[in-house]
Amino acid sequence: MVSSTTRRRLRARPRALVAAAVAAVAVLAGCTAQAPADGSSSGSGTSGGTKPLNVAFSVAPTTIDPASGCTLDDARLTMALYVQLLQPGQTTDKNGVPSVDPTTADPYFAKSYEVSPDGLTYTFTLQEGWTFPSGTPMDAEAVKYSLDRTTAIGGCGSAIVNDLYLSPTLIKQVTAVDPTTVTVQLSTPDPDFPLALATPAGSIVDPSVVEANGGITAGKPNEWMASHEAGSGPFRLKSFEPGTKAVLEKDPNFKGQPPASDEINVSWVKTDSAMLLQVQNGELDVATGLSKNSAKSLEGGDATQVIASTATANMQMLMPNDKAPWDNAKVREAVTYAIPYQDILDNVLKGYGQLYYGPIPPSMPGYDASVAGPRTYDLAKAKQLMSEAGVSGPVEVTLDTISGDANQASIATILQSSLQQIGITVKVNPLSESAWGEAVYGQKTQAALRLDGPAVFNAGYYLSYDERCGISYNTGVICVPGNAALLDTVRTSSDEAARTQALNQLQANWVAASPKAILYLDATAVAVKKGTTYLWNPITDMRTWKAA
Amino acid sequence: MSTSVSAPSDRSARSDRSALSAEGLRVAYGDVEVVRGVDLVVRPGEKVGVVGESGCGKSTVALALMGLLASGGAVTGGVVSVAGGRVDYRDEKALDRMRGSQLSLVFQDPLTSLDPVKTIGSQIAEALRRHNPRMSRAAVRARCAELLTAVGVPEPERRLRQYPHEFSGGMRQRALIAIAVANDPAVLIADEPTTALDVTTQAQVVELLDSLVDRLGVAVVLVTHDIGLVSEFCDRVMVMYAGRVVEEVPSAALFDGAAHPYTRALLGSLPVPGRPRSDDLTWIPGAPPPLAALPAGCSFAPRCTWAQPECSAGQPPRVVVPSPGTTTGEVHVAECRRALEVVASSRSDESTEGEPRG
Amino acid sequence: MKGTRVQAGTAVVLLAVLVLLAVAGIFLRGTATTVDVANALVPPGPGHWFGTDAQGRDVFARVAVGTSIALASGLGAVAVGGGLGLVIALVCGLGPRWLDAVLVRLLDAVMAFPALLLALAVTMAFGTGLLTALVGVVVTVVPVFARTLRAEARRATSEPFVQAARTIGLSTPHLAVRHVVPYLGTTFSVQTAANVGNVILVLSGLSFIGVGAQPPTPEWGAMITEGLQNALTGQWWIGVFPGLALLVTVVAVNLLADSIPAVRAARLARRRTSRPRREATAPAPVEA
Amino acid sequence: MTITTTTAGARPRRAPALGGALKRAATGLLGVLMTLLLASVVSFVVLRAVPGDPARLIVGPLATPDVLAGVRAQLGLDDPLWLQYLRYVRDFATLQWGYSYSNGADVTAVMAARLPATLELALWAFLFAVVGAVVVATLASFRGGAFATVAKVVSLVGLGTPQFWVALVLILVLGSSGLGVLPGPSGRLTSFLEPPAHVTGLYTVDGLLAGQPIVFSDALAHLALPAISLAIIPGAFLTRLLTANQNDVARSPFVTVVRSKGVSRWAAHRRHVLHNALLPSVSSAGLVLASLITGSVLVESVFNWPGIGQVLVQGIQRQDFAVVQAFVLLSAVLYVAANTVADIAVALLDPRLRVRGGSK
Amino acid sequence: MADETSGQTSGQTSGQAGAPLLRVRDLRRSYGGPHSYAVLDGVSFDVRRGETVGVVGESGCGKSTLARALVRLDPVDDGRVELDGVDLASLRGAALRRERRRFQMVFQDPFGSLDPRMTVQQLVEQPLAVHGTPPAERARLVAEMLDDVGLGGDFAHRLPPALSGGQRQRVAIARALVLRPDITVLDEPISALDVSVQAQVLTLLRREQRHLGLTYLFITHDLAAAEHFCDRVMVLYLGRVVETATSEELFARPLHPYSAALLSAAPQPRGTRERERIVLRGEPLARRPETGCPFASRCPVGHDREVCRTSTPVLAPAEGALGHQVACHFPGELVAQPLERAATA
Repeated sequence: MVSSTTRRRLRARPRALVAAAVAAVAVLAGCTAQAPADGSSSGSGTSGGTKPLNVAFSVAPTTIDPASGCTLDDARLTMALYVQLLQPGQTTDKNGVPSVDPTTADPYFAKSYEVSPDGLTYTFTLQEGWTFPSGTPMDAEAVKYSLDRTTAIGGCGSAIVNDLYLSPTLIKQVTAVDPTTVTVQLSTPDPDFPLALATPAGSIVDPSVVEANGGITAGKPNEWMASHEAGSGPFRLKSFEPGTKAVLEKDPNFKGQPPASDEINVSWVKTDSAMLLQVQNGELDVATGLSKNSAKSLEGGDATQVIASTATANMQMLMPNDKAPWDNAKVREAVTYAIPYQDILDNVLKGYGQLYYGPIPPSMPGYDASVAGPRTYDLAKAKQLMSEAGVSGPVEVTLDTISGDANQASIATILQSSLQQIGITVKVNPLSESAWGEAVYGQKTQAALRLDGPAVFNAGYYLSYDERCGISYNTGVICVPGNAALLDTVRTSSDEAARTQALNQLQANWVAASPKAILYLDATAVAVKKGTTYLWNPITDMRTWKAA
Repeated sequence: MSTSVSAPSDRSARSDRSALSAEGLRVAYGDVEVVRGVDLVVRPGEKVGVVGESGCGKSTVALALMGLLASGGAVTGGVVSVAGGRVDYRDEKALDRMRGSQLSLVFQDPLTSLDPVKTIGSQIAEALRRHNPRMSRAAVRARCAELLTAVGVPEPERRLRQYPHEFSGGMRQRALIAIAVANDPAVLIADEPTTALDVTTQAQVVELLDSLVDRLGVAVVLVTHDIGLVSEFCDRVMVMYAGRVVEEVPSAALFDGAAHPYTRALLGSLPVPGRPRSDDLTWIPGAPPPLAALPAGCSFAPRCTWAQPECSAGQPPRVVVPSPGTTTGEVHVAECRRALEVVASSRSDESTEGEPRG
Repeated sequence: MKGTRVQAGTAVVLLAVLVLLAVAGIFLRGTATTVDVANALVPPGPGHWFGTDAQGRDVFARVAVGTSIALASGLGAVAVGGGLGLVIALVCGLGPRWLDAVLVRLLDAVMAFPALLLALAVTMAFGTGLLTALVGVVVTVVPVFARTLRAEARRATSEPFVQAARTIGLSTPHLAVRHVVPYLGTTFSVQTAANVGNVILVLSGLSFIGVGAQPPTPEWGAMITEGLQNALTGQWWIGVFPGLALLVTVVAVNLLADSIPAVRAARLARRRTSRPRREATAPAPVEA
Repeated sequence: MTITTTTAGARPRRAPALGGALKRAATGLLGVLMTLLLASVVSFVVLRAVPGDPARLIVGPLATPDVLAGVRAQLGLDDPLWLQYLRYVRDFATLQWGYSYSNGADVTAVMAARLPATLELALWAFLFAVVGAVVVATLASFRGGAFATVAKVVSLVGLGTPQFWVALVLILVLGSSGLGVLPGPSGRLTSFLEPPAHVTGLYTVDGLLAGQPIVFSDALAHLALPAISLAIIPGAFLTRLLTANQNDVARSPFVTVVRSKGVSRWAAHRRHVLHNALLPSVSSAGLVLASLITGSVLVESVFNWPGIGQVLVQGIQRQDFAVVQAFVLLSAVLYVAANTVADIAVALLDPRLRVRGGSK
Repeated sequence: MADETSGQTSGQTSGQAGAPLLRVRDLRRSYGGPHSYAVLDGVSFDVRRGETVGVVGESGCGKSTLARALVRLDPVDDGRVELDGVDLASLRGAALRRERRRFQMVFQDPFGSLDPRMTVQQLVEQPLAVHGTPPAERARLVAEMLDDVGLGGDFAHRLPPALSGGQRQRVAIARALVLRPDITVLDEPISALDVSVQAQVLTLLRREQRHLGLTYLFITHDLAAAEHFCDRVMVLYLGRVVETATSEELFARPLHPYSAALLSAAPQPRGTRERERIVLRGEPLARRPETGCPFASRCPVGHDREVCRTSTPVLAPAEGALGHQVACHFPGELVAQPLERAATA
């Protein structure tokens, strides 16, 4: 979503997948959400025979199985094809423009839910009378089947729906009490669990279809499901050519809120220029994944508007703190002052981004602007820090990037020439995605560029990686003293103030240690044909989209 | 024994009843003149041989007459008449009409002279249809079969449907002759027609040509390097050297009465059957001059044992040689100022004229 | 003849320009990777002849460095591949028949892959990058050389002069070195020139699909890929100039390859005409 | 006396027709098998030698070690290599080309879905190349002079053309951002048009079959630029080949013989030279196909053409080796098949090779 | 056969009777795998020291195959080739290469048989170098040899492309003869040359033979040249020797119908033809029939005779001249009818 060729795969961390943000820890603590499932404020008429909506994305899904999908790209169709127990909430800004509020979870297939006082048992009350297209009733058994399946497969879906508690898994047991009642028992209290359920990973699948097509094999993705739907959602998959296109057709039998469009043509356009051309030709209503350069060129056009939405993904340079020269904090700090942030933002991102410096992006609740403001480009200070660091002789660093990622290539080039100024010679080492993954997640890399975002949109989830010392997910090998204890408070405390304070302290500690270089917070530029009803959502949700 | 230059009027008089006549034919490839003024007259039913070593221009004469010089080559001078009509080598359409109907060609290599992917029948028919567009399909087929039979190919109906690769070398040459005589041409130009064939096959083809002359009255120009063949087959022999005809002699008089030192030397180098083995062969020293840089005067002078200083001074005269073998109307002309002396010496001493050094 | 001279002349002039460019590239190595984001996407003009790319790097400098990369890698890969191919060809041409049969089958099988795909397969097996792409390309070059040179070597063995050399008692290795290898000379040089072009094309193709040279290496294929990003937003120069350089290079070496046999023949003819002989009489192709 | 008596006469004439045909078939089959064997080894080695664990790629990065081990066992990755290889060959032969994790579908299904697009592109490119080459080469050979020079320049430049770059230039010049003559890289059809009813999968053909001239013309307009980009190299190659062939044939004595019958130069060229020159070029079908395959890999991604070339590039970028090896192996199979078909075609078309009984 | 021919060599032969220099026995060679057919079908003959033996026949008769087999350019399927008692057919590797200096060959094609990149000097010197002659002696021998063939001085440093056909063939002869081989196979040495040069090459060969006491096997299709140049002639037809005799004998009195036809078919200058031309039916077959006389199908004598088609005649002494052998059931039956001599005044 950052560039046409960028593909962010979830490795040790489900990044940028589910953006169910939590505004404040307190909001959710022990609460019971029961807002009506009205949700849609797009106000689109669903009168018969709407124009088909033409949508293009830059990166095709590797699977459309919600239990296996790891990336935003994998989840493009999920919200259209499947229902979940809960869905991200919506708000309306002061101008009346609706937007998604990923910090809340609204009812969807679950009309309501209750949490036991110990926070370990969630009881969901389901909608009645819903059925799968196959005729199988959509009931508690189906929910149990779906959640169990996701956990059993053990892929990305499991990690997300379990809010990254994997051993033991967060979901201890799912019980179908009666057709409309499901209880989920957790192995540890987790106030963010509803947010995890409001992700594609929490999708409900038709057990009869799954069983007819390979069933569940523990630890093994279902290959049939990767290219077929067993859905419960408002759209049916009329046709699907993996990697090329899909046609979604409104399911007239869907019992929930009907979608705005009758038919959606989804195509995957790998080539940026091709997508740009299609937008220019007016062939597309919504185009997601244009390069910043292409998006910029569309701005101010008569037919198209570019909607830039701040995402949660940030571009960072990993400086594994255990490896030379990064074991010297002064060197790390020097690097953070030697990067021409504004140049990168202006030239590489064409302004589609935001600068900051801290462990939590500004778009996430808990961000403390007073400590985590952007670093300034200060070459003199950087050089000063280098000399204070006492590093002698030329420093050589190999920077791993993902081959074929134009943005990374650009940034690497800029870093190369910037860091040269403070005596660090950067050798750019473009790797294939899997090789890059092995280097980064295997904690072998000396330096790497990485576009990173949280799967579940809250600070506790997001910080679980970097602020715990010595765990394998901690790709930056960051160990800021005291932060681990602060994180425990953030994740488990039910005291809002304590959480806020801990979070602020954590950010301050982090910024002082300069454990990695944060280059920018990415903004997604979506080209939308004027007049199209479009609602941005971190996870693509086409239910409200409608052609002009 | 009078020396006289043959008058042009003689030749024009003769050309009236000639099947083919060329006067002062000149051919050049780029700047290099490879045929330098060749006169050739062929009467109906006559067999004329053109002999010479490789590079003398004899094949070029054949192709030039047909108007089929390879690219880069052009007729630069001379007047050619076929069956009384003058040929304009710039008029492609007229040439196309002439070729195959009045003037035909039989080529050296029967292996490559037929289109390998077309049947023999269609290749003969092509010649017929070209000049008889209104001929019916059946008539064409019948005529093709007739032609094949005429050139001695058995089972013509089956053979017509076959492809060249299914024919042996001799058979292909017969098919080519059938193509050449399909439209009863006045003159058949045969360019080394037997060179690629074995001796016994060669004999067959020669017999065939002989019989065609007898039966059809076609005139034949036989271009070859084989003096034995020419002298046996032809009525008249033109010996070419460096792009010119140096001697024109009735074949009966060739062996004993050749008047040009080149002809004599050529004959002297032939191991003639019955010639005693103790009798060493003679040869011509040196090599033919490059056509791009011919010596002044007689081109053969530098290699000639008879050469005198004046030979290099100017073009040698055409000398009419009275020969005992000549009958009325036959001409013996040699382009050598000492032609008569040469003839005289050969008469007096059969074997040891102009002994070259070893 | 005249056409050949013009052709060879054009090839030499083009190659000379390219070599100059390549030499310039050696000095411009620094400039080619110097980022100047303030001057990004400047159109071609006096300051930047070929404009600048998205990072403000000078496209001319990058094309120049790309020239040295292309020429060096093209020649290098062909030298290695051609050498190996020559050895195989000699083994095939002069060795035992069964070995020839086996090797030819093997070569044929390798040649069943389009060069780009074979290079791709090999490159992927060794990991992406210019060096591994070169290995991949060498693999594709070997059978091309081996196959053509083998045919020539076989022809050589049936040439009377090689047979004559055998009848005087020359051993096979001597025969190979003294007579067969020189005989292969023309073919080898033609193949070399022709394959340099192919190799450069395949290398850029590999870079284009992302397994060859990686950015920021100023390899032409990689640059065209980068240029493609900006093609429709108006910055045509980023991709067009490297492609043009690539085209000119390949055409130049192909031209050269094309003229080698004719030039050789002409030289031979000149040598003959210097001492007038019968063979030199005239361009009379119709004579027997 | 220059009767050329070489050993040629002593060389065996053609063996009896049936035996010869059998032997040729046997040799051909052996070659095909060898090629396929090697192709399978190469693609197998590629799969196994590439860094990265296929099992890891399939289950995703978050899988636990047990899950990973399970998939490994299931894929047979723990078996000895030769066993894996045999299984792989069997799977390929039975069209089980594995699972493309990057497409979330079986490789066979992906290829089958994408093949028509590539076929259509290749078909038109082939048409453009052949027609263009025949016209240019015939003009060059027949007219010579400036035509020959132009043909030579065209073929030389064409052979040196990076297809993906030409694609770019064509888009810039002819595409909607340039002269606007033809649509740019926007797939096979304008998006508001429905693809025609699926018969062959080729939109141009299906469009005609369905009686939708608009679909046909739109599909053709979309095809034009990629097909031209793709046609340039094979077209240049064929131009060169055909020019050389025609020049060679035009020099053969039989053409002089044909002319000596009184046939005009053009008729002789058309009936005899062109015919003879075209025959041997049929056997270069394999090379043309190879260049079309290569071209499709390079051109499809520029034009966003949903063919198998694009799948390959994407497979490479995502390290989806099932796709890569299937493509590599498939292209080798296609190459071999094309060569075999070409051989058969030449044998049928060329009377010299045609098997005939009892001719002698 | 050997016994009958002994002492039959012409007067030029040094009279060392006894074992012949070259004994070829039952030489066989087949082409083409499963459908192979014999190109040489049991060829046996002797060559005495100092003599010139001609092998004549049309294309496909096996004469070139014979030449190549004798100098071991092609393998031999069966049979013996003894040169002074050493069986060349069984030699291999280094032993064969050592022996090669004793048998040399001059090829048909003077344009192809010289490496165009070697000077005349190098070409003629190479055989000596290969066989280990010291450099000083080499230079002397080469200079001598080149003088002998008339290519002294300036020629030594020329490259073959700068030479004419005749000159090249002389270089080829010099290269073969510089080793002083026991036997030299001349494979159509003059057929690619112009008439006026042929005589020069033949004369040179004959002079060198006298000078160095050489032995030649002369392969040719040119009957006149064979008659002129050879002491003894063998006629080959489809891989078999059908007739052999001294050249005077053979050309005066051919006994085999094929020989007779061959001689009569050769073009003869008007006035020299003495016999009616015999025109054979059909053309030479590519391969021998399974049974009977290989010539039967074309033979004017044997075409309709049962015995000719069922039984293969063997080479046997003929009546008349000693050493005249013929393989025919009806030798001498076909004799070209004498022609009335053309009137020459």
